[in-house]
Amino acid sequence: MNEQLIFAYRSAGRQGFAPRASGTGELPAEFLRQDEPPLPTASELDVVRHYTRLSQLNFSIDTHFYPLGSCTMKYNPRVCNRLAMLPQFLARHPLAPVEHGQGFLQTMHELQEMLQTVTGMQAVSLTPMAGAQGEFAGVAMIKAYHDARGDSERTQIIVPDAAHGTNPATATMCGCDVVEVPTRPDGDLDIDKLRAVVGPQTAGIMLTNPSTLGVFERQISEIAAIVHAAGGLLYYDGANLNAILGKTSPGAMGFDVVHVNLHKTFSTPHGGGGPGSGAVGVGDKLRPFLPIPYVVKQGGNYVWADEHSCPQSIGRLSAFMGNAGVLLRAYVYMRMLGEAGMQRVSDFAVLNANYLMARLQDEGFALAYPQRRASHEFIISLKQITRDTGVTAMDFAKALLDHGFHAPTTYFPLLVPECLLIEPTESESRQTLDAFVAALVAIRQQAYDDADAVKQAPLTMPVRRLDDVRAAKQPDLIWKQPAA
Amino acid sequence: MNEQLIFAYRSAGRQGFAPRASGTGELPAEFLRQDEPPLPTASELDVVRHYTRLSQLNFSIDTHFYPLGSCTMKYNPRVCNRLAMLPQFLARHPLAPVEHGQGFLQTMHELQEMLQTVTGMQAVSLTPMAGAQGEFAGVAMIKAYHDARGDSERTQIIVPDAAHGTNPATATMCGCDVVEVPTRPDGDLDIDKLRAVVGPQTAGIMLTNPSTLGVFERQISEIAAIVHAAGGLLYYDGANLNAILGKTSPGAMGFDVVHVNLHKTFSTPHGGGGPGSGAVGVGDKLRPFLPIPYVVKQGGNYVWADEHSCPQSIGRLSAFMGNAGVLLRAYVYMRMLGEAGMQRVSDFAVLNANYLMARLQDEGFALAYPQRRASHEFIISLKQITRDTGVTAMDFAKALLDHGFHAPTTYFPLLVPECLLIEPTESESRQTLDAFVAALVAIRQQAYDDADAVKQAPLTMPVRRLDDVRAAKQPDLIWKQPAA
Amino acid sequence: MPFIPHTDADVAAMLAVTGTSSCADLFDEIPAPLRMAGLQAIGPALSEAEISRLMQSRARADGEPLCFIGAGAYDHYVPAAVWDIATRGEFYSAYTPYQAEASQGTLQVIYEFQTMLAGLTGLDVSNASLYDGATAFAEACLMAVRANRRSKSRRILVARSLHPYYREVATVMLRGQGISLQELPLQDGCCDHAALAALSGKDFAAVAVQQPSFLGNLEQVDALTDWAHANGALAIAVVNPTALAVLRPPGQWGAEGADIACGEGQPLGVPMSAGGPYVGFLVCRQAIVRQMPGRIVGRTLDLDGNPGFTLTLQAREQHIRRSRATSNICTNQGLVATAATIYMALLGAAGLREVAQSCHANTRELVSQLAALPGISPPFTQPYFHEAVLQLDRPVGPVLDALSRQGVLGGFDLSQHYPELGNALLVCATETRGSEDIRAYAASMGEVFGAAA
Amino acid sequence: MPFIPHTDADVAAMLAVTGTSSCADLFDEIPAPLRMAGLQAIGPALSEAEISRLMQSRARADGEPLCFIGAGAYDHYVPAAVWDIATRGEFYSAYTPYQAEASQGTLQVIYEFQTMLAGLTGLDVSNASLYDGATAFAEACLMAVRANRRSKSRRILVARSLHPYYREVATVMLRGQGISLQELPLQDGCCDHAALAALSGKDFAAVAVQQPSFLGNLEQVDALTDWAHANGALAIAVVNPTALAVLRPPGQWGAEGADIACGEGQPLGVPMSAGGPYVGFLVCRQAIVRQMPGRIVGRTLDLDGNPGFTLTLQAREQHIRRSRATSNICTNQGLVATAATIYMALLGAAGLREVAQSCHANTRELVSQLAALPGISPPFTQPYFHEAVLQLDRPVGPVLDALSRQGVLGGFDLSQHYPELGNALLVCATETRGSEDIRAYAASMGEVFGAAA
Ligand SMILES: Cc1ncc(COP(=O)(O)O)c(C=O)c1O
Ligand SMILES: Cc1ncc(COP(=O)(O)O)c(C=O)c1O
Repeated sequence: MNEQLIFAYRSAGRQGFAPRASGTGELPAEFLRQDEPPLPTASELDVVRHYTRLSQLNFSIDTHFYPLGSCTMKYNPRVCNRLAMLPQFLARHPLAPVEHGQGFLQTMHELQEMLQTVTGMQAVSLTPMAGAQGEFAGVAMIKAYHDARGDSERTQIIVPDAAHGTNPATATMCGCDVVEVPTRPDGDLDIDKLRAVVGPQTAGIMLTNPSTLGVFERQISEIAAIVHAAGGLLYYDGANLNAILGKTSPGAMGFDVVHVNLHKTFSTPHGGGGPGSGAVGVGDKLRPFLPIPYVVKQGGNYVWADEHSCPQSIGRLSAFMGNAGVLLRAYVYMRMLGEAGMQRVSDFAVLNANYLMARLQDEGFALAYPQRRASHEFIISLKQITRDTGVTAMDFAKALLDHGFHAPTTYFPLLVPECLLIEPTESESRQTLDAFVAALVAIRQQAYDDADAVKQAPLTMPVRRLDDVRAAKQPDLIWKQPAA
Repeated sequence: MNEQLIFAYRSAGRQGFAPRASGTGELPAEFLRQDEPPLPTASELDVVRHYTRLSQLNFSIDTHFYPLGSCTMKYNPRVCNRLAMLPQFLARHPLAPVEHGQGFLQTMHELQEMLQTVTGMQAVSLTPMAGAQGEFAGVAMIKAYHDARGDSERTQIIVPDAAHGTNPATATMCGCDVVEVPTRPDGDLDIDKLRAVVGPQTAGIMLTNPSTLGVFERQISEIAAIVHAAGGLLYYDGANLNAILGKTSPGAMGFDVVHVNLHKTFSTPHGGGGPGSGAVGVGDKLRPFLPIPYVVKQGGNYVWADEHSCPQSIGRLSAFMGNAGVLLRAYVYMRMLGEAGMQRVSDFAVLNANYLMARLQDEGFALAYPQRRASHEFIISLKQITRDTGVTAMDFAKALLDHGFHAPTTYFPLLVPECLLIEPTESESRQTLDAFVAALVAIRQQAYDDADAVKQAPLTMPVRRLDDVRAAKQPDLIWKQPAA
Repeated sequence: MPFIPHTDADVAAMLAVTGTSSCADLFDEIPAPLRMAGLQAIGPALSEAEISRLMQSRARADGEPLCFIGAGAYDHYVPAAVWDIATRGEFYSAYTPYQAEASQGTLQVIYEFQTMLAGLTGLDVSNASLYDGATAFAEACLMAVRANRRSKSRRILVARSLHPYYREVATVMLRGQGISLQELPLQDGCCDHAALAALSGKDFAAVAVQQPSFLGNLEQVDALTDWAHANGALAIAVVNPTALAVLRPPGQWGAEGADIACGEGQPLGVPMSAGGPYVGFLVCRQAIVRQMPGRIVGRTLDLDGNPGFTLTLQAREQHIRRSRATSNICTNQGLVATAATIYMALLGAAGLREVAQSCHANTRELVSQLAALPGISPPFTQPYFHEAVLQLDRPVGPVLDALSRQGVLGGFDLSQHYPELGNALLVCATETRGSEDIRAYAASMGEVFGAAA
Repeated sequence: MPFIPHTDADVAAMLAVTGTSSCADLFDEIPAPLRMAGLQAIGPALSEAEISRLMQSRARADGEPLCFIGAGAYDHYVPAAVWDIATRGEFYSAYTPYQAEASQGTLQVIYEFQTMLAGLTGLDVSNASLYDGATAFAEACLMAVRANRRSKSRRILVARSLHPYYREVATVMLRGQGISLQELPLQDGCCDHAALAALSGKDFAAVAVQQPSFLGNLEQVDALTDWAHANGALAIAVVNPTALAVLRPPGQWGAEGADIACGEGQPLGVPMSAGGPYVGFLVCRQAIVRQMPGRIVGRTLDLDGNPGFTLTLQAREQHIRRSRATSNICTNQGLVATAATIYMALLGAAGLREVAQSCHANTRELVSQLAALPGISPPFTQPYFHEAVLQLDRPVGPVLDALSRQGVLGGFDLSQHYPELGNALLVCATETRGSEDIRAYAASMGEVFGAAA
């Protein structure tokens, strides 16, 4: 089941693909490379076979249930890929004149508008290339807003203790200090602690709602009032938007700026780790600061808003306009859902999560927030099982692989011990959820019967458990040609 | 590793793909179906996941070395698929007027001409949809030719005993009687026996050259003379054309008609059993009888030759014009090879076969024709090993699967006991051939050490050896819904 | 060099092993007089970029006219997932599943294909595919002759309303074995039942009818099937799989059902693609399965007792039975059958019904808009499915030419194959030809008629 | 309903398990005042066929003009195999390989990607990708500030000949941390070495230069690198991977080599696609790997001692280190890195060299044909790679507009970003713009100049 490295196919003089030189270079020797870069020398068949075989070593949505919490691993419709790869879209140069791109630009403009509707915001820029870059744009806009008002002492960004790592990391990148606020046992924010930390130094707060704990923050309006009263702004991390489409919106909750992970809610592929897209939406206050470029309609034409038309913009976040191909995929998906389909996404994402949560509770698994509705995801804690048997959340994760399921997110959020954050998404059937419950039950049984067996898992993967300590202590990050 | 049947996803009311009815039918009830056809009711994700997983259960060129003799399992360039699936080609209605198809028709015309060049024939029709249909076309033309001359007693088709099964089966379909001629121990035809069977009843002879024994029939000119002198015609089964591109041609050998398996020599995909293409070429004698339609140039335009322009044609062999998409793939491949590339195909197909043959002989395997050059394929016989250990050619085939290699063709041709017909093709590297030799050596070693272990193979496939007798005795050919 | 991995060092080492000094030596058994000078006429190689550009320009030249031709090939929408999956390397580049253990993917797909076709047609067993609808029909006729032990006849009674090219192909394929087709004439666009009655008592191996017929009309298939059985003939049904989502299946025709159903699987997710590759299907009653042509997949058990799939009943086939095989077919249309299976799985019965209903509704709409033009009228009153005949007041050919110049492919000119119908045009609107397209066609037709008036 | 498998029966059973009577109940924790009325503005759903038709018509409207713009995105030929494989479901629909054992495919691809990038740049270690070339440059600057322990400066000296948008993006991304870019001016289309000499002794965290520069010219990278090291700064190289097939790699610049190389991977098999998704790369010396942003894959051993791949050095990353992470990046450009890896594997060093040489030759040809027209001349004598500046005798904007109306995208107008260059046009001809295309451009340009003369 393993596949050698592509470099093992090395054979001097072999070439997979011959573009045919239309001429030879005439560059001065001083600029020229003397050594041959150590790229593979494999035939086209070797390359196709190698990467086809490698692909088969992956779990993916197209092959396995993949309930990775916070990541919204829903079905990626094949037609989205097909249409994003229409030859004219692929051939479009990013700096081509707008006259040759009205079809593309209209599509982007409509996508901006659809995202406005969904988020309850007033304007959208599609340029951020992932959620974290959307966060960067958001915090940078918040800072720009305060700066523009001469309010430049506002350097603190508040985040809940359960926040995703990108939130605090983003605040730092923007030059802000991070202030953590704890969560109460019922999963909502400790609002007294929040009151205690806001002040004239508060730039803003970053929240996900539903939160990374899988519950809806019920005091959101109060939180908004507190932060706004202190002069801060509210940033919405849209990673969990799949839970509330058409039910409520960041705008309704009082947020000033939001990013949307199109690769989550709007089903663009995760691609083994991207590309994604983190489009940002803002209310009127932050509109002047939106990152450029974005599309505006001028007369009958679609044109770019740029540094000239947006002098207060925080500026550019990518060389061109972000992950256009990802945006096309999201557009296709959203148009295929339509209004009703979009609402149903959240209905069924939430139904699946609550059903799965109820099934697991019935089977005796411990929920992190048993009194709460699940949003589109929920947390179970295996603490008791770990205490009884020594079998950890990590062991469960590995054992699930042998049962043919990708593992849920493990050990995040950090505040729930031995946790699994489980997000089934709306595109999975009840039958699949039931099979997943059966697998968890079987693993638990095995934990009590033969804990060591669970700790050996996985046994059916291309490799057994990997030595992460060795990986970090003796880093082997590139293949080196063995000395001849 | 197994995957349930798609019917297991059944869930009343579920639908993978909603085309949206633009209206409801208004057909009289007497014509209407009352029951619901028992098709699957799976979601789009279920379907994608199911067939993606099923695909992974296959060996294929893209994943494994596949040295299936007589089948020419070479690399299928991805670009051939890409270009054959250009939207305009896919959208072309077969009965669309030629004015809307000059690009397509020109391509077909050039393909006809390239095949003429390669085969040394005078005219080509692309309509046969596989080799066997090409054979049918050929024998039908031979009969039509004799009939047109009033020579209607010629009802016998001669085939060598090593012939592929489609040859005698085709002769029967055409209403001919089959006369078998034996092969000599050196692999060439027994020419005295041939002399003995030809006569006024001889319609023709069907030959492959190189033959299915993997050797070049050296007496081919003499055979042609004998058959022609007796008033018969020569049919060339082009399955093995990969061995002689640009070296010699059926025309040069004296054949009157030939089919070419484009899915072998010209690298169109085998698709798990087709589609293929069995284009036929003829010399001047048979030109009037070519199956229609084919493309001719008229003035500056490309048009169809049909029943009006070809009154003596044997007629149509498909509703339209055969496997057009396959033909496009072959065209792209041939243009990418060009003259030099095409010659190199045979150079390297033959080099690979002779190298592999020599390596196996050096390792002590018994060649069927040790005194002969291999063509693009060759035969080893495991008779001695079977006698010593009980391990058969079938056992070797199954054990090879566990070594990550598809098996060669087994038990064909029937006259060599316990044989493997091995065809590596030119697109495989020396490294792959060496690994294949190592696997055969290892299996032989295991046969002598622990024969039973070999008989248990395969152990790493999705299923173990299947009960073919049960399959035939208690045929289970469709899934039936279990009684509720 | 394209698609050949050998380096100079490999070649040298390999030649040494073979004991030769050049590749040319390996061809030394080819007698010198047979040697070819080369393949000059093939011309120089094109790079992938060059051939891409060439093919793109040819495709662009052909364009994508608005098509209302049916006549055996139908422009249905093909979901993106169908060919994305069918062209995965593991399906695309495998071959006939001779090594069952390493081919369970292909084998299970075909077993599912067989099951779906049996379900759609209401019959018992299906094979793994034949080349296309026309050859499937020819094979059905051959099969019927073999299977009908009660009949001594080598004649098949065939409806004139059955696809003319299917009849032509069958004629070619049956000729050698002395089997012939006798035509059952037309009356009002359907089979002539009076003519049929007159044939009672005659010996035919089989009676073949197409539903919906080539002319789009629905035939009285019960009466035809019962007539066949009453007269000792087998009943062969040529059917459109889309239509089977709504029409009574062959297994339910007449008192006993048809014996063999066959047809063209192209409507099931296969692009029109200039005529192929398509996929023929053949389904029959259990009793005559051993007369089936082509491959068949069966489910069986492995050594551990687990289910698995394998090619079965191979004793019918050419590689075993040779000159006594049920057919010469070897390579069939596996990949296309795979695509059709995925298509059927995606749509299910409900989706296929929606497609069928939309086709029917659109064609009715088309007929009504065209027939609203003076000089155009529908000659028949029969119900039709998704194709219909229109009678024009002038020759069809020039009308189609004029439409074609406007980018509309207006239908199939019936005058060559059905001169008795006069200036008759066969039109078709699938679910992909919506109101806008239909209006565009009607507008063009209006112009053509206006202009010529 | 699209993409939701639930039947009515499923829903009823599932609601029962959750103890609710409708999906609406499951949202009862959302306070009533926050509830939305719906999403009317989204409009009704389109079927797959409808959206296909819509997108096809939009794409067709945009057309495929003949493009001679480079400026950071290059129209190279992408072999069909690249995206056929990259879009296989197993790559396309997987996520970050958190579960290493179930993600060996993605992990090994990235390890190969890292190896190839290290090889191309002549440096030690690469990360798994960043968003694009511009953000890779910004991250390189941030990394340099962290890594350069010898410098107290928060300034980076950046060549004015470095891509203006890269500089803009870096300015945005560095601003919050108080890091700024100082421009090293242009002289004769390259870095001004006199100006550089004048800065000797000043403290910079790093010096950044692009090779070939945004203007297409080849810079004196040895001198620049050595200057950086002599002045206690790190050397950051922004490079084009195609060019690295022929140009001396950053690891060999000057006496010690550059410390960090970064750039845009788009030329490696990634379509221009209106600007993305592309793939940024970042490569550095071993010594500073722990300052790298982004994911890194390492090879290690499994429980049985067999090699396997896993994400490593994660203590640098946001999910572990949170506010003290080296970057906030999480989702990167994995699929594009996969495509780039397949592209590099297919072409190898020899193929990439052929591409590079063809680009260079074609651009020379283009320059010579355009410069043959009166009113057009090349202002610089520097060697260039596959882009070059042309000086026009009139404003560039209207010329480009006129060309665009003829379907030719004539290049990038430099006047906004480099007013000091006057009427300057940046042109590029990759290997896909052959003689025929170049002649077509020259002919159009001739007309425009003739017409305007
Ligand atoms: C809650 C949350 N916030 C932010 C992010 C960051 O998004 P991205 O990975 O697209 O940068 C993620 C995704 O991983 C997330 O789950
Ligand atoms: C020698 C030979 N002849 C004829 C055929 C029949 O060709 P096809 O399978 O394309 O009908 C084959 C292929 O299987 C063959 O190997």
